[in-house]
Amino acid sequence: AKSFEDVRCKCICPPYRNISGNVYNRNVTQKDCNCLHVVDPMPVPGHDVEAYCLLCECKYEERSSNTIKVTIIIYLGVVGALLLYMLFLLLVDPLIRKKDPYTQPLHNEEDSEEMRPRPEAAASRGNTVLERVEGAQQRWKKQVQEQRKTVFDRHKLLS
Amino acid sequence: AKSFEDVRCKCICPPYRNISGNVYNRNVTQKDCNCLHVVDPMPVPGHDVEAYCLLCECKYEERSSNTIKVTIIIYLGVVGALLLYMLFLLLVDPLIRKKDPYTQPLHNEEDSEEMRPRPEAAASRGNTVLERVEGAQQRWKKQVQEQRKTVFDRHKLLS
Amino acid sequence: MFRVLRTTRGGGMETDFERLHPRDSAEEDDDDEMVDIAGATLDFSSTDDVPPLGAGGLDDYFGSSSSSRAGVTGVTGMNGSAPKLVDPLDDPLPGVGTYEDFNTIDWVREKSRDRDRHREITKKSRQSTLALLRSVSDAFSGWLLMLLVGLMAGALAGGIDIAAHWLTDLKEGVCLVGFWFNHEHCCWTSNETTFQERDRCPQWQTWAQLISGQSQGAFAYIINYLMYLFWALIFSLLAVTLVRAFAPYACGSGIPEIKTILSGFIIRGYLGKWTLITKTITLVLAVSSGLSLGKEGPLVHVACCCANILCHLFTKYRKNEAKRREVLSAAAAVGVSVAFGAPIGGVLFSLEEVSYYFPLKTLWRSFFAALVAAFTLRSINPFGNSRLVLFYVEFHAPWHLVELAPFILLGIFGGLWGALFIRANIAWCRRRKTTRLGHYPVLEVLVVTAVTALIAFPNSYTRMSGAELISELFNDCSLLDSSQLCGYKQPSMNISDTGAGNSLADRPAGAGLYTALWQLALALIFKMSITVITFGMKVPSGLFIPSMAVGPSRAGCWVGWCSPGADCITPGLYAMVGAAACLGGVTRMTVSLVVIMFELTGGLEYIVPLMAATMTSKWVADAFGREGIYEAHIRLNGYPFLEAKEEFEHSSLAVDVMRPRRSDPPLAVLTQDSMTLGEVEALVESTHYSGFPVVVSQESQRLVGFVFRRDLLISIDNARKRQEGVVSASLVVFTEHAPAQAPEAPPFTVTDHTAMDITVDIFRKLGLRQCLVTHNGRLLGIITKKDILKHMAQIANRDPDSILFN
Amino acid sequence: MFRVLRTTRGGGMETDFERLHPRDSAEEDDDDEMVDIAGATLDFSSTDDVPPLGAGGLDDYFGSSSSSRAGVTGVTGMNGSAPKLVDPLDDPLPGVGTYEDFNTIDWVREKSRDRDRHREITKKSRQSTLALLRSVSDAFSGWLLMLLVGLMAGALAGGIDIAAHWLTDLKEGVCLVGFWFNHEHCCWTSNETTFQERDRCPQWQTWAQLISGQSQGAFAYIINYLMYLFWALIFSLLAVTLVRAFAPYACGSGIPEIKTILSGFIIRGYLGKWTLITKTITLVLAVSSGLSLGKEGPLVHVACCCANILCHLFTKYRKNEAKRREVLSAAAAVGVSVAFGAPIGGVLFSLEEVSYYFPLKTLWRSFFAALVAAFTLRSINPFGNSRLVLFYVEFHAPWHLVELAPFILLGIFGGLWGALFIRANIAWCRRRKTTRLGHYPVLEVLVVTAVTALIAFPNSYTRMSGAELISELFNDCSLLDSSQLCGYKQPSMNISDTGAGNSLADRPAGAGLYTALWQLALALIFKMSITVITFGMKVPSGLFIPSMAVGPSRAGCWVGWCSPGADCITPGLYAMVGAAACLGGVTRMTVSLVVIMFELTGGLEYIVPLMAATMTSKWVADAFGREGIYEAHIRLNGYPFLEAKEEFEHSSLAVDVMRPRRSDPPLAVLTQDSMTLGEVEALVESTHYSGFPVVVSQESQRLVGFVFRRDLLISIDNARKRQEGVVSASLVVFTEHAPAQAPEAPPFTVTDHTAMDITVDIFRKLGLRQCLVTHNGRLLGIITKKDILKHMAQIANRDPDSILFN
Repeated sequence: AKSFEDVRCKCICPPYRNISGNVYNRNVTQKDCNCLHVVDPMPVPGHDVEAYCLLCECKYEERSSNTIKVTIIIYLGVVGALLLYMLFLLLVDPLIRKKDPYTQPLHNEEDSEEMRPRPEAAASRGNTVLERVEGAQQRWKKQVQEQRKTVFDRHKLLS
Repeated sequence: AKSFEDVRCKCICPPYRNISGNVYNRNVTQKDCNCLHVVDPMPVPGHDVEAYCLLCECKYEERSSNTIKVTIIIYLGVVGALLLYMLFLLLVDPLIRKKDPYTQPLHNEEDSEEMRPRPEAAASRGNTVLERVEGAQQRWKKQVQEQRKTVFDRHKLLS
Repeated sequence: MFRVLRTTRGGGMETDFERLHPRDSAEEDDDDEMVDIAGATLDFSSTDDVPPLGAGGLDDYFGSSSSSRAGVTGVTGMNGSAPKLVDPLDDPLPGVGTYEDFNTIDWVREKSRDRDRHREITKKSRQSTLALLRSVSDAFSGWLLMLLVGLMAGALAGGIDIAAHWLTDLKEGVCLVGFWFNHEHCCWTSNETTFQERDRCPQWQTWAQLISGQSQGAFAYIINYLMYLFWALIFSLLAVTLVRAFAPYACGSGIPEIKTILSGFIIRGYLGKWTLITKTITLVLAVSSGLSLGKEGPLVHVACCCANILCHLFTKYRKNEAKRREVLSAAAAVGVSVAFGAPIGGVLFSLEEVSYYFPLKTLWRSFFAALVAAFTLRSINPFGNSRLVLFYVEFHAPWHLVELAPFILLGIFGGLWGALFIRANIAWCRRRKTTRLGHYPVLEVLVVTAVTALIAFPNSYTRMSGAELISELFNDCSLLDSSQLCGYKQPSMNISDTGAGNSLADRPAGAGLYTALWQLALALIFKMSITVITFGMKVPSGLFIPSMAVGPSRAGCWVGWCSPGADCITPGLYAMVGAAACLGGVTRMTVSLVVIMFELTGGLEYIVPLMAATMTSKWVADAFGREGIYEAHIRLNGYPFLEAKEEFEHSSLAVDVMRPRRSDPPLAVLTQDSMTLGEVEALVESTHYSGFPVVVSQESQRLVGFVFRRDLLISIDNARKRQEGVVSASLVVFTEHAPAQAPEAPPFTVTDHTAMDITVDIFRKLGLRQCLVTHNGRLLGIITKKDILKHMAQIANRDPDSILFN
Repeated sequence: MFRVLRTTRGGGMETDFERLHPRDSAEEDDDDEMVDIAGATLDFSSTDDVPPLGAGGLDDYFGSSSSSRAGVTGVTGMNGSAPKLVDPLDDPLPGVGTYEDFNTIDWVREKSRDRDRHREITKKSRQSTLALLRSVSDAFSGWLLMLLVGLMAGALAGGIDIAAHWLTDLKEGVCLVGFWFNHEHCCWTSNETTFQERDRCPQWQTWAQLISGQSQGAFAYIINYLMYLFWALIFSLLAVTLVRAFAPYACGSGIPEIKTILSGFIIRGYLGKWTLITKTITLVLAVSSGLSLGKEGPLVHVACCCANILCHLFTKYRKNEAKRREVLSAAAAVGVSVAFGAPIGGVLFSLEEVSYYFPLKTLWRSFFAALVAAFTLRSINPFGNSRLVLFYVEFHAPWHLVELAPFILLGIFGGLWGALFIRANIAWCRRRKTTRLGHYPVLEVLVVTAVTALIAFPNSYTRMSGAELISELFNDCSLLDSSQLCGYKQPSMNISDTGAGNSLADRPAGAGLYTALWQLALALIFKMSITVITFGMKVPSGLFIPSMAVGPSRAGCWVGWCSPGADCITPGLYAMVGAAACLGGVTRMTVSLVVIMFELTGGLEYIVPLMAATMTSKWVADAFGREGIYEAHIRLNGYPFLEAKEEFEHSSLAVDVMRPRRSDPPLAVLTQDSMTLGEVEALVESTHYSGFPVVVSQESQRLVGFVFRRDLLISIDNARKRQEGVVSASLVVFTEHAPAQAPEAPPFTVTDHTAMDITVDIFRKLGLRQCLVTHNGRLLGIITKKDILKHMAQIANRDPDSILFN
């Protein structure tokens, strides 16, 4: 979308005598946004122009089509990324993490506050960045699980 | 002031071409308050009327001259009454109240809170309405004296 | 915490406490003298009518006859079934639970008293239909009161507007078709007005015309000048004389005092009927005399007087200081609402600037009252243009982001001016307070009026009233305007402009404009200096209008000089922003100021410029001194006001502030059940404290409660008078109150190591009057509001003895 | 009140408290997991770096290593010179002074901690230029944070507006010139639009046109219908799945939870980064799916998330729960500001509806933030018309005093609807919470979406989004409008009307109008019923728009049916008043609602009708139940929220509410200096209280202070780990803290005979978590916030066990 498409002057002229209502739309500067400049094939003879123009309402409007474009694309991107990550968590992750399948049900069974933090602490003491990210992810997953249990299953909050 | 004088439609027309600015003032209803009705000797020829009228600004205004009259008269009345009362207090009252001139200076000397209320109490226990009013007036005078001392002489408050 | 005086030995004795009574009964709960005449029957005899209740004989009789809604004396311990029968709506022991003049109320006690009363009404409402009706009417009495306050304040404001307008124009001339018309209304229907001189019509005669028949020329000018001076002097003389004669409390702006009153201080008569009448009358005179003062601040005082007087109609508010202050908070909003035609701004002003205790209920009610008042004022229509204020404007000009820089500059100027003004005015007021200058208030007013009138008349911008000046400056020069400030050369119109409306573009400044700007600059300097000495004189004087007038004058000059060529600049907008900046610098209002200006213009677009200027102004002004003009005046007068905006920074502890200090003698305490009446009286006589803690015994110092001196005196006196067998050797027993009579506020305690910032917070939020200090459960000392204020003054290197009141 | 653990005998022992630590350090002060990675170095080793200070050997070392800004352990007695050397800005003992999830904070402690910190910075700033700079930046960090919050929330709101618009139109068709354009922007430059069908242009293709090539006819209709249904299902499925997968806390409106959080509750992760992302994304999906929900409430949540995340950038706010809540209060104002384009209304909303602790400083800051956000949103210009909301209107039609009657009728309807809605919605939510219905949240959302879509599509008033519907109904039918609702017969114009502008007078209603009114009536019924079950589903769902839509629908119908002949009636005004009434009935907002509507219309004239309707609505609704929808949801969920608006009416005393009750075992207390570590541990282990009072001795019961369980555990654990010679037999000594380390909140006490209304007031105003009850200086019991809430529930005949959290 080119820049000149981002402004418009829209004049709405209601029915007048035998002329039906009309919408005029032109790309002019704010200064020129008035009936005389925008209503181009003037439907009335010269002496009626004033009266006709008084009825018309002209509005100068601006937009940024780039903002719209960027917003929509970012939005779609984020939705897509989230969907992919969700699929990853649902399908791929369990396959990778088969090594410690026993902690999962245990945490599902009891969620006493004292029992939870141990893996977090272990993770946060990891040395490489990767391990830390890993740890953070684990912790986050625990948190979400907890939240899901609170909100969706036990209806303790937010119901 | 008659009622029809309480509305006006005032049109201010700025200079236009060779016609100097003008103020038009007519007593019409709100509905008719527009350039076409108010600007009576139209200074421009027919085809220019629209353009001229567009420049004019017409305002419909209402007032209540009775409200104004009543307000001013009440105001003057109150001011007059206050002035008279003040004169009375200054000139006549001391003459009437010569019988107990000794309490006055005493109260001026000391204004301990315990000493003051005795006359009030005596007054408020008066039997006739007149005596009560008298007592109230006395009490009020004491209060004002107190206030005057606080504000004007000792500058304790409101300075 | 309650007490019962239990006599152990017989024998009557005359005491000298009797003299306390009449005054107490008269001043029981009215801020004014109006009720006294009607209420004179409410004396002690009423308590005699209460029949002896319960089976406890003398003790119980004494207990019940003095058990009361005011909650001073209760009955022993927990077996409080007998006093339950006493109707708490009956007249309480008069004077108990009330306060002396220039004292601070105890918010907790007042509020709990109100809740108690409410509970009683609710309980009763289940019993009979009449009581139910009464409870409903009680619940709606708050709204009714608000309605009445709104109506009364709106009507008064309308009257003040009309009268002030008329009196102001009276300085200039008189209307022949009806002396009660002001200049504008005189020419209302006239067709003789012209485009250039819109105000001139044959019906309106200047004094020169009337006296000499000439309307032009030097002679006419001199006559007009002299008449202007004459009327100004007459008006100001009248104003100051009336204030002096009838209500000295009516002078000044009133806002500092109302702030203090709302925080719990008591100034009897400050919001009374005479103050109202005098303030209303003299305000008009003072404004009309041409002094550099406005009617906006005093209108707040007027509205509060209305509210206070109307409070007397409703028991709920008459008898409760805390409830009444809720109404007064709303009344402050009403005052601003009618002063500026800004109901929302008024509510925010009350919330931000004036009020101390502002619960949500009050928010809603003050909004209602402010709207009613604005509606009333509009229906009175004092200006004949359906606007509530003279300087209402409706802008639609856009502004550019670049213009924020000048707006911020205006803010800096406003802040500087505000700081300067506060310093100068406070210095002047201090001089007036302490030197011989203050001994001639009438002369001072007359001299200032004369100087003002002499200087003001030649300059058309000072000759007009402040509000008119602001209105003129706010005006967005359109083609329709004939003002000198809009003296651009008139362009020739072409037909293509019809659609786009009138534009200011490409109109070079005319010669008249420069003259106008010179005049404006002189007016600015004059206004700035004269306002400093005017504010604080002994006439009703508001500060809003003069402060606001300084701003646009400055802005006007600035715009005029610096950029006569720039097309897109809207002088009116600059004037408005300048007004906001100056007002902000002087009063340190923020949100409320922006909202008031927003309501004056009705355009959301200008909020950002206004806010930029106000914020800059406040910051700049704060750099020179944290206090706004009202706080400065509060401090100057030494009112007991605990500012809610400032944080307590110092790291002192409660033990550092409390009394007794280390070197002082120990705290005067009463013991629970081991002191005789004579000992109690001796203790009370020998000290001047306003209250005494009660402990279990002198040895253990374990706190039981707190007794107010006033309540104690009244109760002792009552016991002496009413009861047989009370002698000096009688034992005085203080007991915990029974559950049914809960109104007494509990003694608040903090531990000795509590940081003072927390203590100050507690004082502010709960509205305490005093707080006891304990250590491990033992009583150590007491902290009063005055102690805190003194401590704060000490920290700020000020004289702690400047705090005068409790 | 602090304690020192002083060891008297040697010997180390393994304790099982170690497991507490890692969690505490990880959760120390962030509401989110974001800092953990970066802050993982902030573990226990840091406290080891503090060198031994002072000369007191073991005792002092222990004292200083655990003396901290968080203020849990201090050094003995008054000789606190050594710990002064410990830099309070260093890392505190991790976990001490923090709170567990689903717990309530202690406002006094947090605030005094902040003041302490501030004092420290001020003190330091006198020492070096760097420290001075730091102090300045610290002072301005609040404003900077506000600016950032405003910018971020404004940008997010703009994005949400654009995306929601586009997705909503995607249900209908797609733009050929750029898929990212919505319907309106697709036809932005088109000249093919006509007066009757302003939206139709060739660039925009409905699905029917794309698929079948037809734009009219039954087949095209069915295709469009199916596509509408399809997209709606897809969107809602996506929304509920994403919420479930990434942030279950993102569902619902969020306002009840934010109210609770602002009152001091802690829900970790509720305002975190993932919640923000998920809520932003799914909000757009939910709104676009055509469900009867709005984006306004969730925008408040979004703004609060922004504020919370940005708080992490500033130490001042990251580490202090009370300060953070100040920011969150401002963020709530920002949310409403961007939702309605009403900065002042937003601030008042925050003040009236959401906030708990709202000092004046916050008022000003939230106003600033709200303005910045509105400004940002406007510069994004999501609707392309320089308006912040779709349904902005600018009325100028006057109204007559007689019309107050219909306005009040609208208010009554609004109140009835509000009360009904709250009952129905709460009943439904309770059913969802307790029965099997709640086990299928995804299915529920899908079914409701399907039903909504199926019913909504045929009716043009339900097919459009809520905001569009409101916009359509608010529209003041002028001659320029082509809406069906404005389907009056077009009159013939004559030249005399040019001056007076367009008037609606004498235009009879056309046939189209009646069709429109039928549709509107059906839409009303549908909206009313579907909203009840929609609000509370597991997708982000706001209530403002649906409530508002009900109002104008009703009003529209009413105006349409009852008075098609009346000339002077402005349907738009009625719609607006109706919207205000319904919203007021549901949320019980008052002033803020009127101000929001006022800002939407920009006309002060309509304040009186709006207020009349809102007030009536609130009164009528209050007659059926005192709670607004948010309070009802808070109660449904059992959050620990002490309503500030309601007065405590009952006449109970502190002794009736406190624990232990008469039949209970005595209160678990610690003694000042006579308990061993083992005894303390045993006491802590055997109870579940969140804190313990400390007394001088078991016999005297004289109160010394209060210790939080969490702090106690952490300190004991720390002592066990760090210090040699700590065994179970070691003596634990609790001492008063030294003056230099004042941050611990003092134990608040009330006497046993204090009325509960006063106690509740103290809890509310000071933000207490617990309060100790004494009698004559002896400790009797304890009252916690939960106790009060349970007591209040009991008085109101509700189940006291519904209060779930501390």
